[in-house]
Amino acid sequence: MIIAGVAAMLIGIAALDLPWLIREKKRRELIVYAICLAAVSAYILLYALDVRFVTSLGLLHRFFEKTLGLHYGGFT
Amino acid sequence: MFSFFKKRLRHSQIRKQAAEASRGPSPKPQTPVDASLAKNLHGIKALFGGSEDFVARPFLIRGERKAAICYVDGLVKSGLIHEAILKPFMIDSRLINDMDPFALASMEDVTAAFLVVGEVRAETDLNQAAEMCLNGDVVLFIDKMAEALVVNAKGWEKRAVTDPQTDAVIRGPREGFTESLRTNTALIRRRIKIPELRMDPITLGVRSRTHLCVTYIENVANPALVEEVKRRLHTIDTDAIINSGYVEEFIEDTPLSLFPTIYYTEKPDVVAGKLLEGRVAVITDGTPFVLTMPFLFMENFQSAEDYTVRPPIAFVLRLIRLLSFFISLVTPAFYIALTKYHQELIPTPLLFTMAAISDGLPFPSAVETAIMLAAFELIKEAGIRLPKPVGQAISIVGALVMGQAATQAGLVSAPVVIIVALTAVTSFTSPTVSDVTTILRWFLLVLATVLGGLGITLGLLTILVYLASIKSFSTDYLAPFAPLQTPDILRDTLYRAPLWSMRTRPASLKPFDAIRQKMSKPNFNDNQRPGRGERRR
Amino acid sequence: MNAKSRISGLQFFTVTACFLIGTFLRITSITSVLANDAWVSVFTGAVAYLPFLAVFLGLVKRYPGKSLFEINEAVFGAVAGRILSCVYTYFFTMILTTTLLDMANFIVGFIMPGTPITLVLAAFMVSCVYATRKGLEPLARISALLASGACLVLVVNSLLTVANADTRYLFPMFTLPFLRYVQGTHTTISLYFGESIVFLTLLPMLDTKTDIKKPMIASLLFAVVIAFLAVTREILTLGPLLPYVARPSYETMRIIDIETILTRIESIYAFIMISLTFFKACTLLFASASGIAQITRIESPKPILFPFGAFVVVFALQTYPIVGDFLYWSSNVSPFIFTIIEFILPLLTLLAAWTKGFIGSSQRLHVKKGAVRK
Amino acid sequence: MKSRSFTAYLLSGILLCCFLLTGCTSGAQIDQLAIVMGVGIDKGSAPDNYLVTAQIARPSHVRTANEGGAAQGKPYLDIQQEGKGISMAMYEMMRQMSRRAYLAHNEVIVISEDVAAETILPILDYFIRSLEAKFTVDLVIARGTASGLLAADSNLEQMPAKHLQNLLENQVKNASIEEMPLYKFLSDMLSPGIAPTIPIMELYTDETGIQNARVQGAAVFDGGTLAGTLSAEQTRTLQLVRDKVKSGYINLDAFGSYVSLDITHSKTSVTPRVENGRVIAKIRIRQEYILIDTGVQADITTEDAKAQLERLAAMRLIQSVESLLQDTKAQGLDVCGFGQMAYRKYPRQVEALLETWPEQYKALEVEYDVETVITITGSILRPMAPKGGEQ
Repeated sequence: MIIAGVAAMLIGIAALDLPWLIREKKRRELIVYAICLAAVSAYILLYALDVRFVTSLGLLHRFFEKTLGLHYGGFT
Repeated sequence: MFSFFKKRLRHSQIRKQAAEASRGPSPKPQTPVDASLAKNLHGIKALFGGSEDFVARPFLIRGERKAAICYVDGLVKSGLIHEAILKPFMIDSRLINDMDPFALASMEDVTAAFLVVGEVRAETDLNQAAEMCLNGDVVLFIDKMAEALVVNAKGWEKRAVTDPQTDAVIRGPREGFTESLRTNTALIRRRIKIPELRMDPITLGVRSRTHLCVTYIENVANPALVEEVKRRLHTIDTDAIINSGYVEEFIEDTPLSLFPTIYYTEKPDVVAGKLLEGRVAVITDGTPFVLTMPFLFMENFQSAEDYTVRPPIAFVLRLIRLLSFFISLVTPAFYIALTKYHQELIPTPLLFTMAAISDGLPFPSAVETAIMLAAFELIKEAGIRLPKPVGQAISIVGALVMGQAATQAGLVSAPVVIIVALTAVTSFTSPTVSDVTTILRWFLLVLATVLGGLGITLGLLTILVYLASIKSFSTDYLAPFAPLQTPDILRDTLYRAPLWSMRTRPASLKPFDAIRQKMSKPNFNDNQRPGRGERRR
Repeated sequence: MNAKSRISGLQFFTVTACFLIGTFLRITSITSVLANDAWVSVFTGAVAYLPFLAVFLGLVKRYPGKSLFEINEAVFGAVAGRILSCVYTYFFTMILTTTLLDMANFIVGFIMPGTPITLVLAAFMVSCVYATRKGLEPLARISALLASGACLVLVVNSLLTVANADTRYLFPMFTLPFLRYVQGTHTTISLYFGESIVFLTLLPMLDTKTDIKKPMIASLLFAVVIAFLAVTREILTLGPLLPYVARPSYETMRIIDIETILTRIESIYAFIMISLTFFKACTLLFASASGIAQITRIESPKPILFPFGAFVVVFALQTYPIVGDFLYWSSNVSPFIFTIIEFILPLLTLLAAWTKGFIGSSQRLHVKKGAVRK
Repeated sequence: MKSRSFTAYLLSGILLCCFLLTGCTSGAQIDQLAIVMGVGIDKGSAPDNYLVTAQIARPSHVRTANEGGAAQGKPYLDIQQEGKGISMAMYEMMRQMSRRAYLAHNEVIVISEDVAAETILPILDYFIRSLEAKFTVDLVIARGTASGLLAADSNLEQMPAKHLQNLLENQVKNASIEEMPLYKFLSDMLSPGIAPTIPIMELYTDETGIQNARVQGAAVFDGGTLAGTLSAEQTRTLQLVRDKVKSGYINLDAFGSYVSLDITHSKTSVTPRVENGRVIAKIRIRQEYILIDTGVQADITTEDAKAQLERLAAMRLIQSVESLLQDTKAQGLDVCGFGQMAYRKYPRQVEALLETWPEQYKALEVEYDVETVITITGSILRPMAPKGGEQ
């Protein structure tokens, strides 16, 4: 629940710049805006439904460790 | 949701047009001074509409030529009018036998022969003449002469130069500015006796016509800075400038910011010091507070006394002021963070006392501190606003009630009262910053309640970044520290270097002429070693 | 962000120094690998970083005053350049996420157990975005304050712990298997020194032709000294406990026990660390935002900062919910990822730039030859 | 853009604050904490069970500086709970308390002898992992039950836990014991070639019938289990070898009566070396004394008398170190850490020896180089003797 609340707040603050962007008709910023907000809401949705999925960093980690075998022996 | 934005956009446009339409009274058309005296008098009386203190006195020059003087009673030195204007025209002109009043063709002959007054100026426009009356001048009309003569006879009741209330000083000059512009400029002139000290006049306020004076030292202050100040002053197009606070708000860099970027002071020696450092001052007629700009964050903690007291003590005084600013900002928040999140920081015996006390307390420490802080603000405001005797009583009663009764009644715990008292005392050390801390304190309080130590750190970092981003007249607000001009840090911020070592002016103000003095360490007592002595001279 | 905000050479030094101190004071992966020889890896790391530095300075000399993304496009043309910039931006976001996660786990794990991690990340991100929206110049200005504050704290802490220090813990030296020293050096190069690739994105903010060679090397040396001081302090106080402790710089603070007042002051030390992480996060946020701005051709990255911040917070929460995986990743797998991006890609860019330069100059030579012959 | 950004900050500030107010955070008011001052650990009934005694301070009963008097009754409260492992015991204990047990101000951990006989590692493991516990908490081994020791009421301090801690600190000041905080014990235990020691305390009933506590030598550990004990005298010599002696005194029988020398300066340095597969340690001790008290009437400030006293003092030092070594060699416990010192100096050669260090320690050879100097004989030059004395 907390994560949804906090993310909603972050989007709320992000929306503050919208009126200015719309008035200045900054096409590209609005696209970037949309992508970011879409990604955030997607994450929240999945988190709310507690669907565990692997993010890009996780993929990179698995790729480097399993396929390339490039890792130290985990001395810690 | 989208319509809401659209409505907001349209609304702001409408408001803008409305502001354009109802512009204030446009300046009156030019009405030339007429040759006939009667018409002139009628015209000027119409302007003043029969207000009781406007005097128009007709008289005869040498008993033959008609003339009249107009002035506002109370603004002029009546003695001067009788001696210097009326007497020569009416009496002395009779003694000169071959004097023909009608031979005076223009005001030049009048000023050349008759008037003994110092400052005179010819004037051709009636409205302008009327305005001169309001400034305390006397306007002379002579029949069959198409111009008026404005004679400077200013002299109204002025407050004497008294001991200033704010930033009192134990050792240092006791003179404070007064409401009259001329006295203030005189006070500064007496401290900087060089012609390069410029006093450029500006009149602002469509209805108040207040006189302002931009003061700077020609080859010291940065010309760009002077230009910038004048440009900003000219942009002011408002109804009235009652006191320097108005000017400050109109021309400061960050209108909505908590931190002041323009300094105001009542002491001429402080203004003189700042002018010599390369700053610009604006003196407003009608207020004893002179504005100096640009103003940096460190100046909050500098006071006039630092330059008269010996350097090490000055360092201690400044350290106390800086620390007390920080303490009054952070203590309430830190107390809450300590009791709520980081109990292990409290030494054990203190923890027992606090635990013992806070057993029967109704409020959690956060709410408790908030209540006490609000109460303290209440009492402080009441203490200031009431006249002197009643004010004292209020603050004493307030302190007693807040302190003793609340603790004994078990409403509030003793540590909270101590913390609030500490915050109160430390917030008064530097006046210009005390109002800033009252607001920021609440901001940090909330953050501390929610996030504890982390909240305070983030709050302080945000404030630091905000301070670093402000500019006061294109000089960085945290000048010697943030952009790291190290020679300045050692000289005049925390540690006030001895006066003989301050060779250059602060670099952050980009002064025109940076060299302040060429002195070196005065050593007068090792003259018995001639070799060293000679070489130095 | 606006064009006229300029940073002077000295400020560049303080920015880089502050960034590097923020990174170096949290050397956990080295101490867990090389127990009491960790200080060696600081020096071997510094020496091994020199080729990195040469590539870095070579790129700067060839394209002065240009940011990393502009260099990519200058060398590889619009499309390929932008793809490379995408990789770099992703890399910067990755460092940003790992720093935030590292800090958040530290706070939630050590100082304020029980606070939900989202709260910490969100509050941190809001203040970071606020600071970055103000542009990089205010940050550059306060970097001097933060850096000197950090050094002061480090010195004071070292003095406090000197009472419990025991020089005999330094011995026996060099008794660990050689592979561990390789891992130590590799981690130092990639995780700590290599992160200075971020400074390539700050170059357009610099005054026109200020030479950045001197401040860059000065700040690296400064960081090495600070790192050495921090690591030796930890070795001297913790001794054999060092490899078993999760956060050595934090644990050394817990050993201070002077009278009854100066005990348990480690949370104050932690907050100083947080302000350094704040500075580092702002710089990284600025770097990745200007990367996105460069790729999508918007003039100033200011408006997209808030949504991007929100994205990073959620991304951080999602990648490593379990602290254990994160610690394992950061000490064992990340060195390889970082080295590739920090060393091999810039090397390729430099080589490409040289070959382009070579072809270019050979044509000019050709023409000249041609002219001479005619 | 300018005005727009200000409203953005304001709103973000307010949003942040009002939203976060609802967040449940880890804050706990002071009156929701049970401040644990001391922890005692005894053997539980079943194996692997521990009987944990937590001494909790009752703030309102503690006599503090503020003028309100402390309520009647003991300022502390002992709560006992048995459980499988420390955490279970603590968890059970919390179920019966109105407040959360707060370990941050815990001064001392008392472990009973029979628990130490098995192993104390699981106990220390709990305390070092816990984030609240102090890293520098002192360890004490109780002869008999730990809860008994914690209940020993003291005349000077308000709480037994505080009393035990101050007692320890006082002993350290006159160099008769070494305070063993948690982190030092673990680092000694982890490094090969040294057997860490923890002070032992025991209860005794003094003449007025009150149960009081006193320090009685030290317990020697071999990797977490109790392996042997040292007497009070031996622990003082151990301090000497570990160069921890700041002050102290030596009592010699010379010239027919006693002579007491006060140690003003003491420096010990141990230099191990390896010869044909065996470790030889060279102990160099340099001490300076002041003659503070003597029963001898004769003038003992003459040169040869002083030389004789110095020789006696040197002999006493060597004997004490020898007796310490004989005892510890019998049990094969390298208390002074010669193995560690040797390993640090010559890691290659000594590494092999360390595997079987208890046996190697038995074959350890020690050379002495003791230098004792009597500087002055207090404020008077010659002992005052009545007129006609036989000077």
